[in-house]
Amino acid sequence: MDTARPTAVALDDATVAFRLANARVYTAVEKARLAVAHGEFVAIVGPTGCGKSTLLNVAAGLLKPAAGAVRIFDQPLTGLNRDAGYLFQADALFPWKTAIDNVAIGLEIKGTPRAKALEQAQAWLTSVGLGAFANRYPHMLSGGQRKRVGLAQVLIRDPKILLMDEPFGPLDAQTRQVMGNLLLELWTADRKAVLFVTHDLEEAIALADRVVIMSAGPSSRIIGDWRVELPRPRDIFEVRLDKQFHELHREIWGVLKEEVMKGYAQSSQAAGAE
Amino acid sequence: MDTARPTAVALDDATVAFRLANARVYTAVEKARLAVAHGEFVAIVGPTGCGKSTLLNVAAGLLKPAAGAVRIFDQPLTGLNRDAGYLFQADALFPWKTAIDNVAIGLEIKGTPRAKALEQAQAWLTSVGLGAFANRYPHMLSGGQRKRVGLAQVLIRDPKILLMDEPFGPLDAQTRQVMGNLLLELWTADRKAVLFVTHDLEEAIALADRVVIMSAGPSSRIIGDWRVELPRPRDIFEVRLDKQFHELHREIWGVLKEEVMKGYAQSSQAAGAE
Amino acid sequence: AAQSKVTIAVGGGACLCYLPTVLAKQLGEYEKAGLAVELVDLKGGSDALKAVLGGSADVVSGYFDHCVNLAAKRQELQAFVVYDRYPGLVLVVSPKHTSEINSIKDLAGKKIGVSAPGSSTDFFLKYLLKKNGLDPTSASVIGVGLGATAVAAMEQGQIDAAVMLDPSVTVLQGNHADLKILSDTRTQHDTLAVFGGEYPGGALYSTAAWVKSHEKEAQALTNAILATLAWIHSHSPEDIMAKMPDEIVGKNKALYLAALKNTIPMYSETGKMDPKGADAVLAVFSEGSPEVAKANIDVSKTYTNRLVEQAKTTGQGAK
Amino acid sequence: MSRAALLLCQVLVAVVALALWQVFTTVPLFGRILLPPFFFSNPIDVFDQIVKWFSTGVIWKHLAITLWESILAFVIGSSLGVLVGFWFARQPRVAAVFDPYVKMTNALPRVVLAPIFALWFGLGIWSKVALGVTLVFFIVFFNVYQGVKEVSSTVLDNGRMLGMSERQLMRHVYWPSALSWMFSSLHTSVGFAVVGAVVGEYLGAAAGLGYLIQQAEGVFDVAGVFAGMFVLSAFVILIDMAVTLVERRLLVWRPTVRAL
Amino acid sequence: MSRAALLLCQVLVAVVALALWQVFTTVPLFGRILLPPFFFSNPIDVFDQIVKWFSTGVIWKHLAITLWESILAFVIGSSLGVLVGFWFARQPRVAAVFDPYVKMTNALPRVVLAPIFALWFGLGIWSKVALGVTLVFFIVFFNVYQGVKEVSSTVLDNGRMLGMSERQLMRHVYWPSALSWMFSSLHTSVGFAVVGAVVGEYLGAAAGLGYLIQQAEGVFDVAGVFAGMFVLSAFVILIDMAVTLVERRLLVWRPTVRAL
Ligand SMILES: Nc1ncnc2c1ncn2[C@@H]1O[C@H](COP(=O)(O)OP(=O)(O)OP(=O)(O)O)[C@@H](O)[C@H]1O
Ligand SMILES: Nc1ncnc2c1ncn2[C@@H]1O[C@H](COP(=O)(O)OP(=O)(O)OP(=O)(O)O)[C@@H](O)[C@H]1O
Ligand SMILES: [Mg+2]
Ligand SMILES: [Mg+2]
Repeated sequence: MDTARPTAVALDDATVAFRLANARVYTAVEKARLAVAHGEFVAIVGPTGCGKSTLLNVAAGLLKPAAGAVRIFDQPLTGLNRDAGYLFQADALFPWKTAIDNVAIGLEIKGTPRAKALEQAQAWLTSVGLGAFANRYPHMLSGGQRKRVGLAQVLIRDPKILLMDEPFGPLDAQTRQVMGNLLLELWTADRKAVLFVTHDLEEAIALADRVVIMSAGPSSRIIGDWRVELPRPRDIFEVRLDKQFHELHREIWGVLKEEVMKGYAQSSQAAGAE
Repeated sequence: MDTARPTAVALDDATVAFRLANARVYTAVEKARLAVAHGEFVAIVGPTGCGKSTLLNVAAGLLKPAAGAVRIFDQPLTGLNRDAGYLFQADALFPWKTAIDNVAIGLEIKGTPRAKALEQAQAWLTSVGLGAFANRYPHMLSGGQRKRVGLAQVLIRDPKILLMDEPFGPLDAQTRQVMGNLLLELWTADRKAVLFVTHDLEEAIALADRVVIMSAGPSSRIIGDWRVELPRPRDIFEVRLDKQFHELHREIWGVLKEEVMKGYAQSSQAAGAE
Repeated sequence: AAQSKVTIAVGGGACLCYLPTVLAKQLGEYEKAGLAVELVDLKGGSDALKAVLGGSADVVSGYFDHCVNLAAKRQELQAFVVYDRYPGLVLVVSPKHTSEINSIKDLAGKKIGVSAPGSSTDFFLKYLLKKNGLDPTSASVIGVGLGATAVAAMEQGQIDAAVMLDPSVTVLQGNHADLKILSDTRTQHDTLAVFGGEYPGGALYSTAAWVKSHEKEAQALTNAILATLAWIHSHSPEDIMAKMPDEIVGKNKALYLAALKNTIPMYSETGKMDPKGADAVLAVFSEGSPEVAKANIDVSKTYTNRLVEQAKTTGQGAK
Repeated sequence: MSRAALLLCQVLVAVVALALWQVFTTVPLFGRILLPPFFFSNPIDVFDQIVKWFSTGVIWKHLAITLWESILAFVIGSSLGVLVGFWFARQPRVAAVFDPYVKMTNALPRVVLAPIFALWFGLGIWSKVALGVTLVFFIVFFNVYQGVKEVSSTVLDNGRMLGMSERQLMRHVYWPSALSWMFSSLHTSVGFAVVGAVVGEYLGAAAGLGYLIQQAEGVFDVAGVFAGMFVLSAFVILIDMAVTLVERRLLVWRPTVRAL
Repeated sequence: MSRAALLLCQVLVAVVALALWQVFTTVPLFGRILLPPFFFSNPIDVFDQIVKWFSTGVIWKHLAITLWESILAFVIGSSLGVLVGFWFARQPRVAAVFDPYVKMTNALPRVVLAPIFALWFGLGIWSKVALGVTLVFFIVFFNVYQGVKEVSSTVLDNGRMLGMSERQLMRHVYWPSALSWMFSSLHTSVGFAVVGAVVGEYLGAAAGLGYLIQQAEGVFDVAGVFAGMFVLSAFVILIDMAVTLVERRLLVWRPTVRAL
C-alpha cells in the first residue's frame, strides 16, 4: 500500500459482538484489522454469515465495535461516518418516493435545488438502465431494478468513501458487467475509497485493487489479503482472460473453499449449541 | 418433453399487465407459453426486470394473468396454487418467529405435532448449515442465512411444485454448490416440478432439465428453450467440466447477451417515456 | 340607552324551577329594563355558580342554598331576587315499591336516589330523614341525576324512592296514577310542614362584590324578574307555555303543561326572601354538612331584599 | 363490489335497522315492548323532528357552532398530538420522564374538568374546544408516538447514511412512515372531537347541538335527543370523508391491487 | 439514562409541578393569585385528603369498584375491538358496508346514552362498564383494523403459499403483525376505560371514585375532587404497567439495540 495516500477507512482490531437472548453474546467479527487507502478499491469476500455486512456497518458508524477502533481519514469515528455512501444489502429505498425522487433526495439533502436534482437523478437513472422507470414507486419495480435505483441513490451523492454490500447481487451477468464498468469509470475519474462486498470472486478480482478474505464465523477474522496487480483501466469482461487473473483466482479460491467448508461444518452443528 | 408425464404447471399464452398511475398499463409479460412436466426441472434466465418473478407469481396463483390461462396438473388454476412451495425473491420470513419456528411452521400448518415439527425443522436447519442458529429471530441473521431459512421453510413441506426465485442469490459460490446439490438430491429422491429463477447461467445449466430464456421487457416473451441433456445424477461442480456444458453455455449466452443489451437500451430511454 | 351586557348562568334551563329567568327573556323584560342578557345553560346549579365565581358569567340563576353552602367556604354570594318560594323537591316512592313504603320512616335501609351526592336533593333527603327521627346515614344514597336516568331507575324499581324535581315527577305521575309521594314541596302545605316557612328555591344571585358594583344591572334584573312573576300569575299556563321556546317545551306539550300546572304555585309573587326560609336553608345544610354547621354563618348576609323593595317603591316592578 | 351495490347494501342496513327500531318501539313482542318509546322514541318521530329542524332552519345555528367547535378541537388536538408524538419519539429521554404523567393525564375524567375549562376559556366555544382537544390529543399522540418508533430500521439507516439532518429525517422518513398510524388515529378522533364538543355544550352552553340535546332531555323529548345525535353523526361522516380524501392523497405510494 | 436517574428526573418533575401548583394557589403574583384556590385547591390539602381517605380506609371500597369497572371495560372493550377489527379487516365487504355506521356510532356522545345504559344494565357496575366499553372499543377497533391491513404483503403471501388457512393466517401472520398497533391503542384506552367508569359513576352511582368526586364537587370541596383524580391516575399507571409487561413479552422478536 503506498503510504503517501491517507487512510480513508481503518479498522484497528475491531471486534463486533451481538447480544443474544439469555444474556449470551455472539462474537461475529474478531480483531478485524483493515486499512483502505484513499482511492483504493477493496473487495471483501467470505462465506455467508461471516460478518461482511457487519464490517461495513462498523465502517459506516452504524455499529459500534465492542473492542478496537475505527478511524476515518485518520480521525476516530464517533457517530455516523459522514463521508461514506452505503448501498445496503437489504432493500432500503424510501417506499413513499418514486424512483426519481429516491435518487434525487441524495442531492436535495445537500441543498441542491429540486429541479436540478431531478435532472441529475434522471441522468443517473438512465445510466443504471432505468430511464423509463422514473415515476414508479419501489413496490412496482423488480428486485434488480430496486437495487439499481439504490445504486444511483448512493452514487449521485459522490461520497468520498463507498460502502457497497453485494450491489450487483440480484442482477444478471450482463447487467453486472455494465454496472461494474460504470462503477470503475466513476472511481477512475474521481478516486474514492471503495469497500465492496461480493460473493463473486471473479467480480472481486476484476474490480478491486485488493481482495480481502474473511474466515467463517463465529469470531470470523480476516485471513487473507491479496493485491490485484492487473493493469488499469480494466474492462471487466476482458480482464478475465488475463493469465494473472486466473492464477490469482485459483489461489484465493483454494483458501476460500476450505473456509466455506469449515464454516458450514461449524455452523450446522446440532441444536443446543445455542 | 416426454408426454407420458402429466403437466405440473402450464402457462397458456399468459399475459400479465400492471396498472400504473394515470390509468396507463405496463405489460410485463406477453403471451408466455410454458409447460413444466411433473418431475421436470426448469430454469428461467433473463435480463433483470424482464418478468421472471412475475411468471412465478402467476404460477403461484398470486397474480392473475390479464389474458391467457394457467393450468396446474391440467386443472385451471383459480385462487392460490395449493400444490406449490414458493421461495420468494424478497425476504419473506415471519419476523416474529425464530429460525426454527419459521421452518417448523410449514409442517405445523399441516397438523404435524409441534414436537415432531421442531425435530424435523432442526434437521432441515442443519442441512442448510444453520443448525446453530435455530433460536435466532430473522433480524439477527445475515442476508444469506435468512435465505437459507426460507429455503428450509419451503422444502420441509415437500410440495409437488417448487417455485424458486433466485434462491441462491445472496450465497457465496461454495454454499451455492452445497445448496444446489441438496436441492438435486431431494429432487432426485422424490421428483417434483421445479421452476427455478437464476441469474447464473452456469447454475441454470448445471441444475436444470431445460433452460428457458426470456426477452427484455416490456412485453417480454419466452424466446428460447433449451434442453440440457447432461446425464443425471450430476454433481454441480463437476458437470461444469463437461464439454456439452460449455457448448450449451456458449450458445445460450450468445442469445442472452444480445437480449440484455437490447433491454438495457430499451429501458434506459430518457424520461418522458413513462 | 346603551344596554349593559349581563350573562346569566342557569343551573339547568330545562328545569321548570328556573322558568322565570327564561320567560323574562322571552317576554323581553330584560330589554325593557335596559339589559342585554345572555342565558347560558349549565348542567347544574353548582356549575352555574362556578361559572360566576370564575368570572365567565355575571349572575347565577339557581338555587339559593348554594349561597349558604358557600358562605362556609368564605365565598360571599348574595341573592337579590327570589322567584321560587317553595323548593319544588318531591320525595317520590318507586312504583315498584309502593306497597313497602308508606312513610318516610320506612326509608331506613333503603336505596334512595338523589340528583347527585352532595347536591340540594341529597341535603333535603338527609334533613327529612333526621326530622323523622331517622339517622341521615341510614339510607343509602344513589346519584341518578334529574332526567331520564332517574325516571328509568324509578320505573324499574332499581331504587326504592327518590328526591325528584319537575318535570320528572309529572312524568311519573302520568305513567302511574297511584304514584306515592311522601313529601311534595311544590305545595305550600308540605313546604310549611317541612321547613316551617317559605323555603327559597330558585333565585338570582351573584358575588356580593358584583351586586355592590353593578347596582344598576342588579336592579334592572330584579325589575325584569318581578315583572315576569307578575305576568306569570296573571296568565294561564297555556299562555306561559306559548311564550316558552320550542326546544325547551319539547314535543310532549301535554306533559309540559301538566308539569307547569304543578309548578306555578311555586313561583313567588313578591320576589322577596322570607327570612325564616333562609334560616331553614341553614338548618338543612347544617344537618348534612358538619362544615356548614361549624362555620357560624350569618345568613342575613347571603341575601338582600333591598332591590326588590326599591323596585316596589319606584313602582317599576309588580303592578 | 361496485359502488352502486355497496351503496345499496349500506342503505339496506340502515333501512333494516330503522325498521327494527320502529317495530321494537311500537309493536309489543312477547307481551311487552322491547324498546320502551319513552327511552327510545321511534324513527318516525325522530325523522319528523329532524325535518322540522331543517325546515324551520333553527338547526343551522346550532349545527354551525358544534361543527366549528369540533373542527377546531380536531385540528388543534391532532396537530398537538402529532407534534408532541414526534417530539417524544425523537427524544427518548423526555419521553421516558414524562411518560407516566401523560398517561395519568389521559385518565382524568374530562367532565370533572369542565368548570376549570370554563374558568380559563369562558363559557363560549373555547371551553368546548378545550374539552375536545383533551380527547383528540391523546388518541393521536399515542399513535404517532408509536408510529414513529415503528419506522423500518433499514430505511432509517439509509436516510441517516444519505446525510439527512434530524429535520430532514423527520420530513422524509419519519413523517411518511408514520402517516398510516396517524390517519388511523384521526379516524378515531374525528368522532371524539365531536363528542368533546357536544359534551362540553351539554355541560354548559347557550347554543349548539349539545345544548339542543340537553334541552330535549330536560323535557323528556327523546325524539329530540335522538334527532340531535343523528344530525351529529351524519356530519361526522362528512368530516371523516374529508380525512379519507387527504389520506388517499398522501398515501398514493402504497401497494394496492396487484394486477389487472 | 439509568433507572435511578430516570426515576429521579420523574420525581423532580412531580416536585416542580406540585411546588408551582402550591405557589400559584397561595402566593399572589402580579397582584393576583394565578390559580384561584376555589377551583384548584392546593397540593397540601389534596394530599391531606388522600392521606385521610387511605388512613380511614373509606377509599378502598370506592377504589375497588372503580378499578373493577375500569378493568372490565378495558378487557371487554379491547377484546371486542380486536375481534371486530380483525373481522372487518378480513371481510372487506362487511367493512365497507358498515364503515359509515361504525363511524357514526363513534360520534355519539356517551353521556347522553347514560339513561339507556341505566335502563339496560341497571345502576350497578354494568352500566359504567358499558360506558367504558363504548370508549375503549372504538380506539382499539380502528387501530386493529388498520394494523391488520398494514401486514407486509410479502410475508402475507408467504403465509398463504405455505398453505395457511384463514385461521392460521390470523394466528401466525395478522395477529403478530398487528400487535404493535394493538398495544398502541391499549395504552390510549387504559385511560379511557377509567374515564368511562368514572363518568358513568358521575352520572349515577352509589359508590366508586366518580361518586366520591361528585360528592366532593357537590359541597365545593375541590381538594376532594383533585384527590379523587389523583388516586385514579395513580392506578391507571399500574394498569398501564401491566399492559407494558404483556407487550414486552409478546414483542420480544423486535430488533432493539444493535450491538454491545
Ligand atoms: N442483530 C444481530 N444479533 C445477533 N447476531 C447477528 C446480528 N446481526 C448479525 N448477526 C450475526 O453475525 C454474523 C455476521 O452477520 P453479517 O450480516 O455480517 O454476515 P454477512 O457476512 O454479511 O453474510 P451474508 O453474506 O449472508 O450477507 C452472522 O452469523 C449473523 O448471524
Ligand atoms: N406492481 C407493479 N406495478 C407495475 N409494474 C410492475 C409491478 N411489479 C413488477 N412490475 C414490472 O414488471 C416487470 C417485471 O418484473 P419482475 O419482478 O417480474 O422482474 P424480474 O424478472 O423478476 O426481475 P429481477 O431479476 O430484477 O428480479 C418489471 O419491469 C417491473 O418494473
Ligand atoms: Mg451480508
Ligand atoms: Mg425478480
